[in-house]
Amino acid sequence: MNSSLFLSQLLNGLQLGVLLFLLSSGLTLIFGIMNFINLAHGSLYMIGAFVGAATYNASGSFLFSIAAAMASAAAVGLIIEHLVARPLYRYDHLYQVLATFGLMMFFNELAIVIWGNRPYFVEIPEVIRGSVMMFGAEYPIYRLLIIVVGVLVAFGAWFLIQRTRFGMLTRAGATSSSMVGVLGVNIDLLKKSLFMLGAALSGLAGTLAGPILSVQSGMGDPVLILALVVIVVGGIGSIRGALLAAIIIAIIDTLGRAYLPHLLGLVLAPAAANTTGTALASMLIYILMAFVLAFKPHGIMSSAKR
Amino acid sequence: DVTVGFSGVLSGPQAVIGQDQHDGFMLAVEQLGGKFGDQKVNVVSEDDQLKPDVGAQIMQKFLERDKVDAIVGLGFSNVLMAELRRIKESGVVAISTNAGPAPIAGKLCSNNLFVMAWQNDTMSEAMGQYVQDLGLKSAYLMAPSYQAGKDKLGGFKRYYKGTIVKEAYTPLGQLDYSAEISTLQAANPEALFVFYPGGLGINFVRQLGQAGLMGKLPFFSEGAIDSNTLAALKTQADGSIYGATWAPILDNAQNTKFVKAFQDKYGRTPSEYAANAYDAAYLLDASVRKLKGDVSDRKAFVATVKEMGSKFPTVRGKFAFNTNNMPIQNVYAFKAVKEGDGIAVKKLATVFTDHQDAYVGQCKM
Amino acid sequence: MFKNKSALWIAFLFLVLACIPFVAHALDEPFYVTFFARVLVYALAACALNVVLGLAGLVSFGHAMFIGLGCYAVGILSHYGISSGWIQLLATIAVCVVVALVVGTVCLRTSGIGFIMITLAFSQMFYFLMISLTEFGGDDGLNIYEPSDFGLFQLGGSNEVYWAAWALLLALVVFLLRFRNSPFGMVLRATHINPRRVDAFGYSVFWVQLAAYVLSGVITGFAGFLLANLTSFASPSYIAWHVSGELIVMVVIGGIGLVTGPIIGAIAFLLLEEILKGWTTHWMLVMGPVIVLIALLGRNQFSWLKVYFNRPKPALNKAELVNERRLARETR
Amino acid sequence: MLSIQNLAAKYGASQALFNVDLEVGAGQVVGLIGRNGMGRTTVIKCLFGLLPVVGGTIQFDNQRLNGLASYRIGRMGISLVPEGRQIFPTLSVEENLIATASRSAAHGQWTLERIYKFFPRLQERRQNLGTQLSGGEQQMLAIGRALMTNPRLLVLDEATEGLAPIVRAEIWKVLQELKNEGLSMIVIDKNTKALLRLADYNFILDKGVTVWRGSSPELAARPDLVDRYVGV
Amino acid sequence: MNTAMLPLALRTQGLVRYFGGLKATNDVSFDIEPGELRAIIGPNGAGKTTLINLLTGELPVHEGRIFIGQTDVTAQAIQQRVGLGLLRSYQITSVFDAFTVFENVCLAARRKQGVGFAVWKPLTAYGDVAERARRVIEDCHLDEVKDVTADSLAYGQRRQLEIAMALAADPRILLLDEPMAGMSAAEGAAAIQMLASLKGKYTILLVEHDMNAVFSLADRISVLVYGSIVATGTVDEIRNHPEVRRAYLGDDEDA
Ligand SMILES: Nc1ncnc2c1ncn2[C@@H]1O[C@H](COP(=O)(O)OP(=O)(O)OP(=O)(O)O)[C@@H](O)[C@H]1O
Ligand SMILES: Nc1ncnc2c1ncn2[C@@H]1O[C@H](COP(=O)(O)OP(=O)(O)OP(=O)(O)O)[C@@H](O)[C@H]1O
Ligand SMILES: CC(C)C[C@H](N)C(=O)O
Ligand SMILES: [Mg+2]
Ligand SMILES: [Mg+2]
Repeated sequence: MNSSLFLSQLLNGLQLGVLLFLLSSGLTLIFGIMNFINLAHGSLYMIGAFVGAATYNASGSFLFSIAAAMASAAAVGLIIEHLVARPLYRYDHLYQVLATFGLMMFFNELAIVIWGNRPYFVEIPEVIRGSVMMFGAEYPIYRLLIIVVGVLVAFGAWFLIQRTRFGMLTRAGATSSSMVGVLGVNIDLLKKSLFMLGAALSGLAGTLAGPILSVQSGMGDPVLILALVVIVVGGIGSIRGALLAAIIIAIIDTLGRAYLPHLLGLVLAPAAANTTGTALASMLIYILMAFVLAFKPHGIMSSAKR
Repeated sequence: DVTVGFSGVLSGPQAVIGQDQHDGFMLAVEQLGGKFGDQKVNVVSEDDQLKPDVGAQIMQKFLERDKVDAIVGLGFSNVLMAELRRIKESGVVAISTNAGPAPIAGKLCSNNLFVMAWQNDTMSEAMGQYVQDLGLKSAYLMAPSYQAGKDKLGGFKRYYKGTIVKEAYTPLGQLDYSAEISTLQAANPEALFVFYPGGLGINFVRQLGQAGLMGKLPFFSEGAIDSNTLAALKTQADGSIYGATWAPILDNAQNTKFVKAFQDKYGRTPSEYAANAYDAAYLLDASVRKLKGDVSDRKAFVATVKEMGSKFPTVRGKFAFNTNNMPIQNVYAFKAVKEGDGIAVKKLATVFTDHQDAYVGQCKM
Repeated sequence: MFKNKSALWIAFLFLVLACIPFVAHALDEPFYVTFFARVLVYALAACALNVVLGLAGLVSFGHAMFIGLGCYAVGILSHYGISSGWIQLLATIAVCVVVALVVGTVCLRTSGIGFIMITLAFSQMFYFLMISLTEFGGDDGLNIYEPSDFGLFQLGGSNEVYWAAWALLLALVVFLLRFRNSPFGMVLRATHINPRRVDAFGYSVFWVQLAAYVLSGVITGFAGFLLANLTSFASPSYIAWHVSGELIVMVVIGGIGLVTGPIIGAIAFLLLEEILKGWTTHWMLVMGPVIVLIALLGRNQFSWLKVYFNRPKPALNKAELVNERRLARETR
Repeated sequence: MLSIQNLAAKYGASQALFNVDLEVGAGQVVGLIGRNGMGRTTVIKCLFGLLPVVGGTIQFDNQRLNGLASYRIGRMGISLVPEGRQIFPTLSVEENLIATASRSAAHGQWTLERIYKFFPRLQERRQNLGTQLSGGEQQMLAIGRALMTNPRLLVLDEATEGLAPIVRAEIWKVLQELKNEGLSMIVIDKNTKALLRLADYNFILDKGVTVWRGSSPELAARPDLVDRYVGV
Repeated sequence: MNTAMLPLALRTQGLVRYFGGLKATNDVSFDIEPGELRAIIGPNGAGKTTLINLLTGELPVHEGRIFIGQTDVTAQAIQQRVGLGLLRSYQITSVFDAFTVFENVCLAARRKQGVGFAVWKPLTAYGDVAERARRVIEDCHLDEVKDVTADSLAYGQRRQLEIAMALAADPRILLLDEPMAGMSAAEGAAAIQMLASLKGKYTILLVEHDMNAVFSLADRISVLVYGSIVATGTVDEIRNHPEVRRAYLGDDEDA
């Protein structure tokens, strides 16, 4: 394994990490901050992807498609918040899991009804197509764009939650809703807006993922699980934690996939090494999560010290 | 009357495949005036949700409740495997129009289960042969790390004699292939062969293209390119070569009729899965005619189906059942090529004529 | 024991269930036996899940793992030609106990969402493991040729499985009915309400919960054992996270408080699924909202989940406890 | 300013309040007296719209509060130091104080500095999370938080609970100051003596009914009442 | 087992506990005789609750040692200490909200036998447990809410339940963290009487800001300031201790 390859693998890990964070960002707000487990996150992401794809193919304007996607995701988010989330905030996670599990089923099928069950065509806009040389390997410009957006979102979200009064109030509202109300703050409105923001971010992630990933019904499910892993490992309520976790997970996962079979090869027979290697690779992030939670039950950055 | 049970995945992300099979089959039934021979056909459709236990339950339902005379569709390999025992015991004619896992072609073959599609390795074998014929010295193989994936790469290696640079198995449900693609670039092989069905295929092809490898590195695939994924990939698929037993462009009367009718009715290009199911209907029709409409004797029905396998009008031009009830058919190499801003499929070569699968020897009936 | 209402209701429920096979055969619809056999198997699993979920409030999002363990205990043994039901049963118990002990020990270090996710993590690991084990068919699954053979009887067909499930379920329900209010059960429930106080009385939250988790795991394993025989097949897709999710759905549909809730839940869920499927291929379009409704209606079941203004709400106590536990650990 | 007339309230089936009257004039301090479980906190809950009112009316500045969302009530300038503290566990001490502080600097005499000057202990712990505070520190925080909203009517439900005597004394002093500044208050406290010294007017609650109302001197003159409804 | 066992001595040597930078407990050593009622007073945040958490084992000590009777329990887990009869009540009320008062107390009364694998007979059907529970419930004036679930009790009633549970668990050493907090004068007085009746039966460590209670109950008083004990003595000694007056009591007697 040569060093430049290793470097480019690190870069891959990094960008996957940022992508992961982007995919999780919506959930980080809704679940991490408001402490509402939203399994429908994947659906919002999917909606974003479809709307984005459709509008882009129709209008040809990338920015417009992004706006449209975020708007529609936010709109759906608002509906979900009003009909499902709001009545369940104060209740056990169990019911939130349940309700949003149902939503997930619903939206996946709805997508089939609306957009059919065939994958969708999405093109990367002219301007950001093509790739550059990095560490002796072609590197898609689009990926670099994603990294930029991801970092921006991370910083924006962190600032909003930790540095603004809006953030404080939403955090307070997550644990003591009625008390915040008594002190003269319209907590319902606050929660609604944060929920919509989270939804919009999921939508954004969906649109951006469109050109790299297959846009079709159910595309959200694997993303959902990944996002949950990221947030829990990062430490619920901590955005920096989520970003950190996303990157760590991604790098370990990437390097694992790239080198595990290789490394095992040193101790095992090649064939065995390859199979066990890939078997392990596919379990890696879950092993990682189990490890982290076992030793730091509240994630690498528990919200206590953000 | 003839009662046919159709079982496939009709909900969830993979519904694409089940839907195609269903549409293909129903189209044929419709063309046949709702009759096999002189017998009215009623079709019972079930959604196996891609769950083996549901699949098994559906078989029970078909046999005990709907008392079907024949079963078509039969979902993905894993579902089919779960349905296997009941099918075997029942002795009812069963025709798989999607999966042909190795065990069914070999040790577990049963005389009443016919595979109308392909043995799962077939197309990969063809690709292996084709890459071999092109005289490319080294190949790099990739597939998701699950049974089908391993079978497919096995198939490729069965016919490709050059050096295998690497067999990379990627975790199922992995979203991002940049790590693999970097390793691939570093390895710099003469050919790349992958098996990535459905959505996985789309992800991979897109990312390969964005890494700037499309067109630079000869790209051979299976599962990744079919009428459905092409609709999603369009020009992004330009230049990819894939193996298949059928394509809309195959030139024979039955196929032209099929493709046209399908496009008229459903407004999209049919896929292999649709074609297989369409064939299945015509096969049943031919068999029922032969039996003068009397399908009460299952043994006879089975025997007839097997016999008619080589005699019914197929969209593949030529078809027959092997001793293990697997297809004997031609396998082609196709290429997706840019046409304007659309994409078209070109036939490169007939890699195998009357191809047989590798497991036929293991099958005792 | 037939004194109270719930006991009567249970007797009624199981009588009805006992009639199903006869009715089915009378109507010459033996398929329904297969269907309800599957229902009862999931009911068994759901009831088992309810031991940790309902009593201890431990939301295990990975219980499908134990179904898988049961299935593969049968599958793998018969793969090597061992079809003795007793041995397979023993294996199931052994495996489930060991796995539950290990997994439980790790998972119970966390609480709340942490627990949900880490249980999920473990079942996912097992899922991917089975997928990549070609020896046992990988994701194509493993066929089981001879049914489990218990000497006097075989779990050959749907009927046998049905009755086995029925009996196990009855036993479990009767047991749980007593268990809930027994010292063990009370302490177990208490661990959900206020673990810190339970510890302060010298009961060990950890051990009580672990014991419950193991118990639950083993029983779920039985369900897997039966499922393997019912479908004569073992497959990774039995372990997929959706299955764990559906188990939770079943539990909640029926009502977490009730011992028989999960049974009703399983029946309702699978029956609804079956009916809707017959009605439209887009059945999930209806199923989804139904589940949402159930969640919205079911939410009030735990009185202690209600948050009273002038009561330090559980979440707050937990936060405090959690934070102290963390400190305790970090400063060790 | 505030007027509650024959108020009735239920917790599910069980009725906690039957007929409660309460009046607070501008600049007035009112003591709400009664034993445990007599319904004092419940009255407060109704006032802040946290418990549906099943009977009677609540008026603030001649505006009906019944059925208003609690945040609207809060914005009218009524603030609360709740029983059981109810501080925000996941916020730092400082955030607890500023999160809900009133934006209108109109009558903003209460600032971070002033709170810290008053509870130095809080300044020392300002970066800690709410849950990491000692019981008493939490109590101080709850008071500070309420003051930071610069209310016109301040409601204190057992505000001195769990505080060191010296701090308690301090708090009584502050309340006195506040009173002098013209802030209206409803005070619930077990220390009747101190309460009487502060309050102008008192209402005694027994089993959800206002059984007596009168000025502090009047009440001081009736030890039998205190004995009967509060205990030694 | 219905008769409480003999009280035990409680002794500590140089206890230290940090929270990050903060030294919440600073070299605390005291020696409580069997049957003594020792009050610990001190400003808010002085480390009283922390001290109790250290004694019960809910927080690990960083330095120093703890003795119950003759046994060094510093390294022991909560369960073992409870096994020796060390019970506590909480400052932040923590009862089992979903259970009735009776069930709550039964759960406590059962602690000696533990749960073992008692999975069949209902908890409340164990004669001795129920018996003991009833007695304690009477002592704590909770009879009329006996079958009410804890979450629908008024705050003061919850405080009483809090103590009842500690008593029901048949302690030999009782750690009471502000038992009077939230009780109105009447209940407070009642509670004081009750505790007085307990004096001598158990070794009691009482943390309380209610000076009536402290001065009328304590045998001796220790004053904790910034984590360290600044004074220990009889009621009168402490009451007139200038240091203590300044740092804690203030002059306003009845505040
Ligand atoms: N959440 C609740 N659900 C049911 N009943 C309740 C609830 N809260 C209080 N109660 C009942 O209502 C009555 C009044 O309770 P409240 O808390 O108002 O008393 P209080 O005067 O504040 O006493 P304390 O000094 O103990 O706080 C009590 O008898 C109590 O049992
Ligand atoms: N988990 C924690 N993390 C950080 N600091 C803590 C934690 N728990 C307590 N402290 C700090 O330790 C100090 C002592 O807390 P403790 O609760 O023992 O005070 P206390 O003597 O009980 O005060 P009070 O009389 O108000 O209850 C306080 O300053 C508190 O802020
Ligand atoms: C999509 C197809 C590649 C599925 C394959 N025939 C299988 O059943 O595994
Ligand atoms: Mg009160
Ligand atoms: Mg304290």
